[in-house]
Amino acid sequence: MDFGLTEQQKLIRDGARTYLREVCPGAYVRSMQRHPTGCPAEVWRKLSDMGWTGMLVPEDYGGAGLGLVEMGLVLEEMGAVAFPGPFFETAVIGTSALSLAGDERQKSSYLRRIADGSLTVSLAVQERDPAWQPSAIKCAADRRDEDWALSGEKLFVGDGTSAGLFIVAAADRSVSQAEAAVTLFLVPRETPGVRIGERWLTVDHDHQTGITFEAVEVGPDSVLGKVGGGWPTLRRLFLIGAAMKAVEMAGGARRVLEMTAEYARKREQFGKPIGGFQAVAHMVAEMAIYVESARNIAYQAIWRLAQGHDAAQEVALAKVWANEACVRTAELAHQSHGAIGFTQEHDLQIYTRRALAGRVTYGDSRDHRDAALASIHL
Amino acid sequence: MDFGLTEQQKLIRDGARTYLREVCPGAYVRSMQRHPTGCPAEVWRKLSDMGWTGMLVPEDYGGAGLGLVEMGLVLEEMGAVAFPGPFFETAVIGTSALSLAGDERQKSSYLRRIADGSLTVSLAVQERDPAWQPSAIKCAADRRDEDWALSGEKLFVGDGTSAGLFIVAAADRSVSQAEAAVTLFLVPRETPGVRIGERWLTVDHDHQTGITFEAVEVGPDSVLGKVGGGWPTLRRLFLIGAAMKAVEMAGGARRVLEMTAEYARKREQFGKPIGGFQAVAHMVAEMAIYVESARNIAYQAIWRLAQGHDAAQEVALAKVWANEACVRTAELAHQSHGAIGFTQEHDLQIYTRRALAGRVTYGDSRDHRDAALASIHL
Amino acid sequence: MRFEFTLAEEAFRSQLLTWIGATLPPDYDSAADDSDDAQWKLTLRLRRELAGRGWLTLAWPKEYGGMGASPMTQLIFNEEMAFQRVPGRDAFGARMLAPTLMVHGTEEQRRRFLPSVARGEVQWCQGYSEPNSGSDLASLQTRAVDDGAEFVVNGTKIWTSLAHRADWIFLLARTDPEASKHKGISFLLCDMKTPGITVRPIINMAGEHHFNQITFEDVRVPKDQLVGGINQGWYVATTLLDFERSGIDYVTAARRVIADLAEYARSEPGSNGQRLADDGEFRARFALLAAEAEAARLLAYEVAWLQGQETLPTREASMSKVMGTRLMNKVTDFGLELLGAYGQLDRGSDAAKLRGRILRSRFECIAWTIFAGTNEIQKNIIAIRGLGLPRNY
Amino acid sequence: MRFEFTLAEEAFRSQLLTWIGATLPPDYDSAADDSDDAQWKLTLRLRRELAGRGWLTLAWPKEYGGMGASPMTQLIFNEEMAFQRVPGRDAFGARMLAPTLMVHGTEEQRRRFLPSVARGEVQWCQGYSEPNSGSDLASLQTRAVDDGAEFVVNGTKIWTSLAHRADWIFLLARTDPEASKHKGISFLLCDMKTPGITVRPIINMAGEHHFNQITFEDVRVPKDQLVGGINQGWYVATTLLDFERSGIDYVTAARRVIADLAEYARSEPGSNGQRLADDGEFRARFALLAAEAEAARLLAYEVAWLQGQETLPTREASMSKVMGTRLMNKVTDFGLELLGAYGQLDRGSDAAKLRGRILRSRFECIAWTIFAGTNEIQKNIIAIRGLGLPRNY
Repeated sequence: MDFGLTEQQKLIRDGARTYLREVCPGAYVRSMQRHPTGCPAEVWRKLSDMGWTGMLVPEDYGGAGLGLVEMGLVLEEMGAVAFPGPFFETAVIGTSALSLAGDERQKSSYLRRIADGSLTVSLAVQERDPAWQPSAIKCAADRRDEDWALSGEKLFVGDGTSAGLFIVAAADRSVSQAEAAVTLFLVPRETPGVRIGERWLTVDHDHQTGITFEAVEVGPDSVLGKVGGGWPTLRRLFLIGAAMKAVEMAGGARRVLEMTAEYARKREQFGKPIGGFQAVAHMVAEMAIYVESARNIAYQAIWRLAQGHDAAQEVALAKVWANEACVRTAELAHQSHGAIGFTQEHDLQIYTRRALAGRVTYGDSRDHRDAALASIHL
Repeated sequence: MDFGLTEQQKLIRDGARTYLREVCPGAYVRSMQRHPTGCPAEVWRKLSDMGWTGMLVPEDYGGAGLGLVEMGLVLEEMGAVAFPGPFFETAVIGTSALSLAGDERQKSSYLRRIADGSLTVSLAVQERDPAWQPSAIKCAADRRDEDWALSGEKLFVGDGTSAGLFIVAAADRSVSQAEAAVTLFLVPRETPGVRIGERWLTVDHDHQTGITFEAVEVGPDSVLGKVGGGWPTLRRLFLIGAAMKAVEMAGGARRVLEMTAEYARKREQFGKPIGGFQAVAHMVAEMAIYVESARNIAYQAIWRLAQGHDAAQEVALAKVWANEACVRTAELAHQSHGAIGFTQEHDLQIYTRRALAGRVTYGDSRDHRDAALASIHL
Repeated sequence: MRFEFTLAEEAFRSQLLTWIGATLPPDYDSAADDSDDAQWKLTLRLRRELAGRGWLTLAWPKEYGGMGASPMTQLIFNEEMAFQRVPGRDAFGARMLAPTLMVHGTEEQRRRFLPSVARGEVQWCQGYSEPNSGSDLASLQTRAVDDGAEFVVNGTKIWTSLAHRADWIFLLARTDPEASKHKGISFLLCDMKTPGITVRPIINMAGEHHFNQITFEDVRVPKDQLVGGINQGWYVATTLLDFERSGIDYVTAARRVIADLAEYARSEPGSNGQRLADDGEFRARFALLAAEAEAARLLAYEVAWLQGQETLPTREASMSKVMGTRLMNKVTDFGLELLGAYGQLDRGSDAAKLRGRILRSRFECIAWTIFAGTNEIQKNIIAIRGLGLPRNY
Repeated sequence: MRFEFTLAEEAFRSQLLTWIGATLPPDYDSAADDSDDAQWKLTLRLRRELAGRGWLTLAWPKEYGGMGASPMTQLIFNEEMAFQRVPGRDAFGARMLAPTLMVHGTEEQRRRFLPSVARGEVQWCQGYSEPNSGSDLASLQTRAVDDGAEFVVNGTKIWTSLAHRADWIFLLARTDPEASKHKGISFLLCDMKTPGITVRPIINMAGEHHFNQITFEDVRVPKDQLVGGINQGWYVATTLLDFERSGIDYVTAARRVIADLAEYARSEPGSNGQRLADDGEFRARFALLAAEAEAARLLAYEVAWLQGQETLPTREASMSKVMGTRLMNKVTDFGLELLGAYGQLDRGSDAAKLRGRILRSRFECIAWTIFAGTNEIQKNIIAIRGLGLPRNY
């Protein structure tokens, strides 16, 4: 067991912390709520220049070739400043999808563009029944000679209103077994028949929407991975997404703890700092337990994924615990802050919203239940 | 709405409180743990003399002819002193069973003896699968001409080691519909073939055991109510038992609150009473909320039963909340008391044990779930 | 003991429900609130209707033009209005200020201020909290200096609901800075149009405008707008506080959310063709919440009953507030879990379930465990005033 | 970062598990405990075996005859011993007193006391708490008066586990009643056979005899049994406290209960022919507990890792204690709910499930959130020492 970081990892974390704190105060988060992508071009270029968008991209394709742990350190810091925008979907999920299943041409074309900051990607999987199960994928992929026609709808598409490339999970209706029916398609935004909905109003002010596919014709070169082989890739992306979301959530909770401890040290009532009342002090202590434990368990999941293990159990345990710990932390923070904490001008609510969003992103606790139970043979 | 008591009810409550506090200190409870019935003959006689064993018995049969609310007041006080013995099974359940379903001869014979203190009764319903459902009753009632032969076993028989008369639920194997198969039988303890097990070691040091029926022959006059009509009676007894157990539990929790508040006022650490620390004060406040709310909801259920309503929903809500509130109250009390609270010599643990027993007596929260959900149309 | 309402009470409830059914617009979006201008218009319209029926002043004594209804009838009114989410009630004027004036006001003050409240024509707001005086309200620093016929008020009030819509404010100000902190405070009535008053909006985390910060700069308040005598303000303000904490609004809001969620669970298909209503986890959680809601409701009923017995239910009111506000947080959070991915959709998203109302409510009730005395303050009251524990702060 | 054990650590774990498998009697009833005389004999036998293998002194430095194992190896040892419920470890002598003597003892004290602990031959107990000094331990009133070559000790110690089986006690006594409360305390070693010591059993709520009250009446303690200098006792006692709070025992006990309950849920039919393991409510609750248990386990690992980094994990140790002890309360209470009516059956009832162990554990762990510093004290440590909040007591 080693809970420490290598020197390189410390550099990455410190660099991320320094940059993100500077670029992303609460005012930035607020202004991005109205921005069409959630990230201005100049910031995105900077993320690319620092090697973050290409952090998981192999060096052969212009990336840094780093691993999930290093990415986790960046995401933890992004969580700590509630950094908005398409980074997660593009640099974590999009990159992982292409690395896992892309052919040489696809990698060469898309991964390079992710690394150089010219492409954002979004995973379009969930539908009306948002369960992360093969049977919930109803969007149809019908063969038309060599080509495919995609028909159906996708909901909860992260960065759906802005991404340049969609990774779309669709089911071949001629295949009866649900899992074997799933194929992934790379569908550029401007493909005819792709109808992108209005930006949704969401708890995290992010850029989700629904997308309709009206007999969208795509060629065989759009297939990501094998025909009928989409589910194993999706499952892996689900695990990566959940583990990385967990560490991002833990980063947010850590900041909430810092914010609350600071407030408890400074805010005075009855002639002393409110942190000097046990009711408040013990709430802060409970938050600290949640934060520390959520962080550890997230990194365990990430580390095991980074080692190439299946890690479904560790990921499930991490996400289930993050879901619980981070929402409870937010509640305790509000109770400690009193009225000021639920004003729009205070940053706390930004984190509260994000914790509620994180709880249902890349699996809520029900989506992860069976895998978590496998750890105790249930 | 009226949360108050009539003058007569106040007299009953005050009388019960005065007598029970006197007769039943912690030392009495402890000594009764080793007593064969949990109640010495002289105390039982006194309960009879005061009219308590016959409180629910109609005046025609030598009782006081009072109602469930009055009985609830006595039980609340019994809960408050953790009064042990066969009172609940006999005076509440046995009496109700006979009043609900007994014929004139049965009432005349048994109710009189309950009122005069010469008979204790016990309900034998639960088996290996202790669910309160008709299908869980496997103990067989086979017709033999006019008579019946009972074969099977009963578990969780309250006061099983001491009761004089068992009310046994058995199923006619020739009837396929589970509910219609159930008939209740009055089986005196000394009936041949009734094999009473060793007294169990239970959380509440009560007098439960298992009973085996080996082709126990009983005559038609042993049938309580109609043949095949046992389930509606049992269901009503289940509701009465649950509501009355809820108020008994609330009485126990009330005493735990008093005990803890007193301790918090007196016990000093760091130069002041521990109740002057918010960590303790707020635990005590939480307990007060549990106690007051559990008491109210129990009386609502009892009052509605007393009015003759079905009250399944109100009873279920009361028992589910009592189960939660009283166990949480015990936990908070222990944390407030520190080490002294979990010694055998301290009374707190008596109540903790009893709360844990109460939680699974006359239905745990799962047994009451569907009825509770009916209140919100689920 | 009686766990049902009287025939007269039930008749009143029916009458009220009939009126609600007839009055509430069919397209009424109960996820809207008074921060919305259209909704506010509806609020004012319904308030005048309520006034016309005498229901705005239901519990006022008949001598002041009220209906002299019992606290239990008032509770029924509040419960149904809250359950049906009907706007129009007037917490600050009719329920808080008016009873205060009846007890502590002069005859002239009552004649001057009560009729307009009774007609639903004047909006009041409440100036208690200050930026540095929240839980420790008595430390408030807003000054009111005697200047002959008037007080001159300087200071800042915060968290003032509806200040931006209010005509008048009742406020606490320090009139004797030398006295111990509870004893130098006075209770003043002030026209919001008085020069020197600035109202700054505070937008809440749901993006709504309920709260405001008010600054007073040399605001002149005529002395006949002092209520209850100089330096008696703490006493004036707190004698009626308990009556604001019956808790029925909190628990009723929670019960309504439970009802909405139950309907959703019945009607929505879950995954794998199983209705959410048939899911074991949700059934267990619903059952416990239903039980807690029923227990909390009875606690609020008990408070109203005790009020009817002419006792001051301090302890019970605090219990009811803690239990009801916490329950609302539990049920709305449960609701978000029940909704799963849909739980993140806010009002206005086309894919949102239940019009995004659960998320709105989740945000809204975060404030409830804090306002009107934080739940920690309530627990102190229960422990100290209710159970005789020593002071802990 | 590495979330797996080294090959050497895994090899040690295997070796330990092999030994446990070979050593633990096949009919071993893990619901028994040291209050049972037969079980105590087993404890002593296994302790000597552990001593023979050097495992009793696994983490002792080699210079004191230990194996110089890392905190992580010690954690593995504790985790497996706890999960398999193997008796025989020696908390008071080998894990608490011995490191204290290594830091604060004289060379002569080490030579005199360490070898018998290492051989597993001497049982120590701990005399800290007093009837009036629980959370406020530093207020202790047991006096040790200088009488030339000896101290004369008078006072009462309470909650002393195993005092009735102990040969020696290490205790805190006040040697300077004039000094401020933390500064007048000394740390003494005392033979339990010294005249004037009376041990009174305290039976716990499970009916077991673990705790005792000890009275000291003019008990004479030779001065060479003073550890760390006069009036230095508080410092001596607390420097090592953090190392007693890694929390792995707590969370491991909880994990074992979860494992037992999971096996029960898999094998027992529930009602209506549905296995408990297939019930939605139980699946949801199991999943959350499993996640919390994993998180708590990692927190305990982190404490051991920090110890290996030569840092003092004060804050993390307190977190681990709170989380582990609370988890054990949650899982045992969940277990009773899972068992339903069977949950009320104690060890020894023929109808009991899992030998009544869940109920025993439910009782036992009520003490855990209180002993070794109540969880409230731990939260104070986290808040004050860990997060810089002001003192609150």
